[in-house]
Amino acid sequence: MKYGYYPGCSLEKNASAYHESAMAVCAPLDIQLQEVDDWNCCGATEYFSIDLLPAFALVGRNLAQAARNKQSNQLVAPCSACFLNLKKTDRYMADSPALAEKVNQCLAAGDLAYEPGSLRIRHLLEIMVDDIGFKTIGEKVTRPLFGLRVAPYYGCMTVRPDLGKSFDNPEYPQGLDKLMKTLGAEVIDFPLKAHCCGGHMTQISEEVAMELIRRLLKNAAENNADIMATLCPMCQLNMDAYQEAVNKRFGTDYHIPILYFTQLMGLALGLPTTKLGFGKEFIKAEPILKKIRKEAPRKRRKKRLSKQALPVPSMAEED
Amino acid sequence: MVREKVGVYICHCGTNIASTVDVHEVAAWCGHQDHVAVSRDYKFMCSSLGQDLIVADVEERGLTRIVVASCSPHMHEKTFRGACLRAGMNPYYLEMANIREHISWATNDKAAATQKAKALVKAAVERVVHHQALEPIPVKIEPATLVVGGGIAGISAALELAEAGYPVYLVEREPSIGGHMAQLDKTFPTLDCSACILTPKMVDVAQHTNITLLTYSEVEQVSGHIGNFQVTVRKKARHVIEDNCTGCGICEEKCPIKVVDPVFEAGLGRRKAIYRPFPQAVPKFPVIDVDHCTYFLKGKCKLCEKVCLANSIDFKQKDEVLDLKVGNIILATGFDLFDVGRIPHYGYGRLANVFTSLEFERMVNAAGPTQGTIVLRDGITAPKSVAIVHCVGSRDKKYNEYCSNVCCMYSMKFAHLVHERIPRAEVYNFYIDIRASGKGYELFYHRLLREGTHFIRGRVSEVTDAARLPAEEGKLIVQVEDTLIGAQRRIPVDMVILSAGLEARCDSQEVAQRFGLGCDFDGFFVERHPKLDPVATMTEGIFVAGACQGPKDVPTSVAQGAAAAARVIGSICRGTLMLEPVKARIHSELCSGCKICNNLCPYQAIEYHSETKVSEVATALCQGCGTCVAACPSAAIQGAHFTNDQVMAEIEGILWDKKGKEEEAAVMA
Amino acid sequence: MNTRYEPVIVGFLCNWCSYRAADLAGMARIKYAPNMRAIRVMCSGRVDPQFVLKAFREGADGVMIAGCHPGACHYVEGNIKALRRVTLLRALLKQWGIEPERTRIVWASASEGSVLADAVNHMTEQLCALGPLKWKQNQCIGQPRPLPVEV
Amino acid sequence: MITNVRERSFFDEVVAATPGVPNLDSCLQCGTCSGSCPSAPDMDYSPRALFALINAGSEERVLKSNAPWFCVSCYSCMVRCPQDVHITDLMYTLKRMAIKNGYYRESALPEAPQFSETFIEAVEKYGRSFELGLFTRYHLRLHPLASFKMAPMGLAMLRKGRLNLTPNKIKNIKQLSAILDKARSLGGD
Repeated sequence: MKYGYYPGCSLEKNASAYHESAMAVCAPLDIQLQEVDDWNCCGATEYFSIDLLPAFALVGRNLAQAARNKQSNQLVAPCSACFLNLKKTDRYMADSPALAEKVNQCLAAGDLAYEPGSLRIRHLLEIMVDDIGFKTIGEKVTRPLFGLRVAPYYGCMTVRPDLGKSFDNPEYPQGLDKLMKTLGAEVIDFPLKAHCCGGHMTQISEEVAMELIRRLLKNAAENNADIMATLCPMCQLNMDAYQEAVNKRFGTDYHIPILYFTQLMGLALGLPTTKLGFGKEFIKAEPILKKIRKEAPRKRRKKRLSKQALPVPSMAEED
Repeated sequence: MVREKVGVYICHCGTNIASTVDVHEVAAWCGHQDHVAVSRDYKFMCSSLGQDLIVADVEERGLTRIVVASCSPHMHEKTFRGACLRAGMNPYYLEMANIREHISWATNDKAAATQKAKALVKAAVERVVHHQALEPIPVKIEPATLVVGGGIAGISAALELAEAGYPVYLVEREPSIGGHMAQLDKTFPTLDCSACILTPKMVDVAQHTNITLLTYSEVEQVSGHIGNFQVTVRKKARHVIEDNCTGCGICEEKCPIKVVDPVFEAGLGRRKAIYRPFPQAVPKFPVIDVDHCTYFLKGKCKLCEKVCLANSIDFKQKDEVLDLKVGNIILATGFDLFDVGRIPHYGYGRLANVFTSLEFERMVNAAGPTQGTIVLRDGITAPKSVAIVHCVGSRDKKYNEYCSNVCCMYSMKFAHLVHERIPRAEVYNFYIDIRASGKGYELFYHRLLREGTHFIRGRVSEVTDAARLPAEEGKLIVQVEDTLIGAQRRIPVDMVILSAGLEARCDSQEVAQRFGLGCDFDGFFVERHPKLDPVATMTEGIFVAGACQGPKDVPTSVAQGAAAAARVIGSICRGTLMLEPVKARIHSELCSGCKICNNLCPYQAIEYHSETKVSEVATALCQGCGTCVAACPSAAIQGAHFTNDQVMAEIEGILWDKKGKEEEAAVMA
Repeated sequence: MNTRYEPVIVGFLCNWCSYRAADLAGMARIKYAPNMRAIRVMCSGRVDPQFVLKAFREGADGVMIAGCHPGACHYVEGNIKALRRVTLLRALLKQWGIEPERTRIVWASASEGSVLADAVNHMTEQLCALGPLKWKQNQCIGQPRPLPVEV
Repeated sequence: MITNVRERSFFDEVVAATPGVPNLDSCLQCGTCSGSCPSAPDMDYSPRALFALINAGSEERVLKSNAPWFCVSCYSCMVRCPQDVHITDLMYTLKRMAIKNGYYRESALPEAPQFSETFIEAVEKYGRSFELGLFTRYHLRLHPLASFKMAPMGLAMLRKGRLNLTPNKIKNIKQLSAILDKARSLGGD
């Protein structure tokens, strides 16, 4: 399957592990990512704070460039902020003809045009979950992640806001959980899986950011997670690069490697770690990966309820 | 055509119409129009003075047709037809122009409003000269009534009717009547025991000779019309012979299969595979749950049959289909509780000690799974702190935008019950607004304030087990903005109760269609008028009562049940009812016998006579939709009061200011 | 006199749903374009194609037929019959030079005052954009010919 | 609709400067947004309180508030809001208005806009973001001392190969500039 691909600035260097591993896993899954020609920054969360129309125009240029790809009308973004900016601009232009016209006036200054709705903006995780599917991925798994306890971490902008309809539940998403289970990992029920990592607050108010990062690490550690799987460069950076700072500040001792979900997919698909960008993380993943077992762990028996215990409701499976 | 003398009356409706439509101008202009003999405007046409104006003009000026331009015909057509009748005129010589709802209330543009008013009045004048004298059609009212739903609203309606001496069929889907009220422990604000006030009424229903109780039954089909409905009811097989069963309960006691009861116990308790929902169930006969009974699943067991001394177990029993004839129908089908799992950040299903309100009702019920003790999911530990979350699924555009009406009050009742049973427990109520508008409700709120309940104004953002501070470890944390101090708070508690809203029954659309009713956007049945006719529906002879019409509490449901019964009794007492003579008729001399109309009629009211080679409408079956009239290729079918002549004239009138312009435009272009 | 072109829409509203929706729009004081003039019929299924032709002949710029939602018709499925007729009729009208947008079918239940109001606003805008009826120029086959006269 | 009952002009301005229909007029003051906000404890006014102030026409207090600058764009408020108020979008609007009116300087978080500005300077110049440049310029500009604290982190990033020493530039930067110039000339709203 062919898709347009918008890597975004982070994946060029800071999150190159994400880019490398994404490329590596796409090949065996028959996903062809065609990079948008001469794309520019999406403006992250910053441009909208300064100037509205230029912010839309900035994203508009990317959409216009991407729409020139005649082989696919789908545009994949692995970075959550990029994904949201692309999706939001397309959606707001579609909802407001006046805005669409203005953005197109701007684009015309660069001999470009974009018709809202002509691209379908998708996140890389969404492609894996909805297009490729757990069944296909499961069949390709050669080195299951048995024994590895993974905290699936979605962060914010992939599932929120649910502009019309998000591809997963905006409060309690399931896609990454199921994907990790497909890889053989043991997935913890991570209560903070869609809570905020602090975003750019690390730069603006360290105090705020550190507390947000601490909460996530604490909660993951309490649930005995070995590693955390992320799908956003910002989340990865904050929790990885600042983990030591958090330990210092709060007197804690967290050592939770923060990996991109594509890195874990690559591992399970039997790809060499050298092709998956391992080694760039601050909290070393290597020691933890030794925990991976050859055998599937025995299923724990459900605890029998005591005689007095009341029936426990179960969460409805969303399908 | 004889020249008709039309009287036109433009109503000001106080300032409702007059402030937007230039009523004097319309009346003056109208005076110069064809057919119009009298044209007046008046403050309130619906007042007796206004009506007298019509009567006097008919008598003095010999008017033959009347046009009233005022509100919607749905509001006052009856009123003005009455005036015509008093003036000695056939009431169908009246036509109304709706210049209030459709004009003055819908625009602020005075010029456009006045222009549109002229068009509607002109249309009415042109139409009314083609009106024909019609006579209402009398129908006999069958004295039996069908009540659907055996909750408190249905029970009230059934008892009122039965007491008045009329036969009632009470149909209930579940094995017992009682509805949601039977699940409750206490009722707000007086805290009387729900069972104590409800069960005597349930027994009355069972014993009343005028009531035929059909539980574990559902209405499958309804046809006919007011006075004469034919209803098909499926009585599902109980697998228990009611004539033999003494209700001793030994079968239930010995049955080896125990399953969670999602209906009566709201998932908090269990029942057997042969069961009565609760000990005071009416009727007292159990039913076999064939989805769980070992005999039905595996072909053996039959323990119940062995222990039953009255030989009342019948594994081969089949569903029974009954045909009923009733004159009126009361729907009291109740509500469903909002599914709190739809809000994942409140943790229901993930966090064991988050409960729904109905689970908590069962928990505090002395006859419930915990015999009334308030405990956590482990069944042993009493909570030291309880959070009650208001507005779960209510007042939210994503779920239900309306206020569910009863949650504030039952939440406060819960708070009181916690205080009563666990004296030192801390109880928090998280609310947006406290709505305590019923009789005695506000006082109950004040009482709770004095009992020490913490009221925190803020809609709960999330319920989580992710602790941040040591004090939060092992607790459920309720995160909320305390809007009165403007600060975010995290309150650790042992138990969370989600005060779920009330929703229309999941199948309310289907039911509405079966009975020919409308549903509002939220799925509740639509009443005829929200203020003046709250229990009648758009369909004559079908009434609604209780929460199927919108969320409501016990007193209001009881009142509505009684009100619906009173309306039905009124129609039974009259014995006959006059129906609108809006019916189709086929002129046999014009009919070509093509039979196109035969299959179009949704009521199979048109029959083809092969001897005469023409079709004929059975007036009793015709409902007057006019579909056949529109389809007849030889214009042989006439729809009374909506004839082609009348509608064509109306179209001409309504476009009086456009005719000719179109040619102009064509020339210009 | 108003210089703006104000189209007139003849609205055939069914007695049970859409006429009441219009009543409700008024009761809720929803303000919408005053361009629709309503004629009450018992059911949208009563709308004879002749009525629509007649309205255009008398100078209407557009015709709106409004009924209950599919599945919610007071007379089982009169609205579906109306839908079938209108679909055919629009195709025919096109041949006489009357743009299909000028004939619209709308579903509005008795509780959907705003739906009806929105539909009227929308159609008014559309008709403003189309301008006055120019069916003589727009005819797509042969010489101009008058609209068929009623039977 | 304009009513005479309360001062609406500031309210209207805020709404007009927000893309789409932000539904601010539907706010119930229930506090779901502020309860959900990860940085609410650090804000001088909670988002809900800000909306009440906007409604009251309290322009200065709103635009001097640090709340919008603490917004991390997590959108939790927005998906939970029972009235579908576009809270995050409104926060962006307030940031833009505060910059335009210069009020942000008096807020408790005056450096926040400069972070955004430094970020977009690079974007406008190169077409891509430039993290090393961003961190050094931003921190040198505002906290020359703190940049020493940040330095080890930067070095570690460099060592890990996660930081570019020179910015990446897009090929057709002229085209991008033309587009952005046009956008600025058409006005932000």
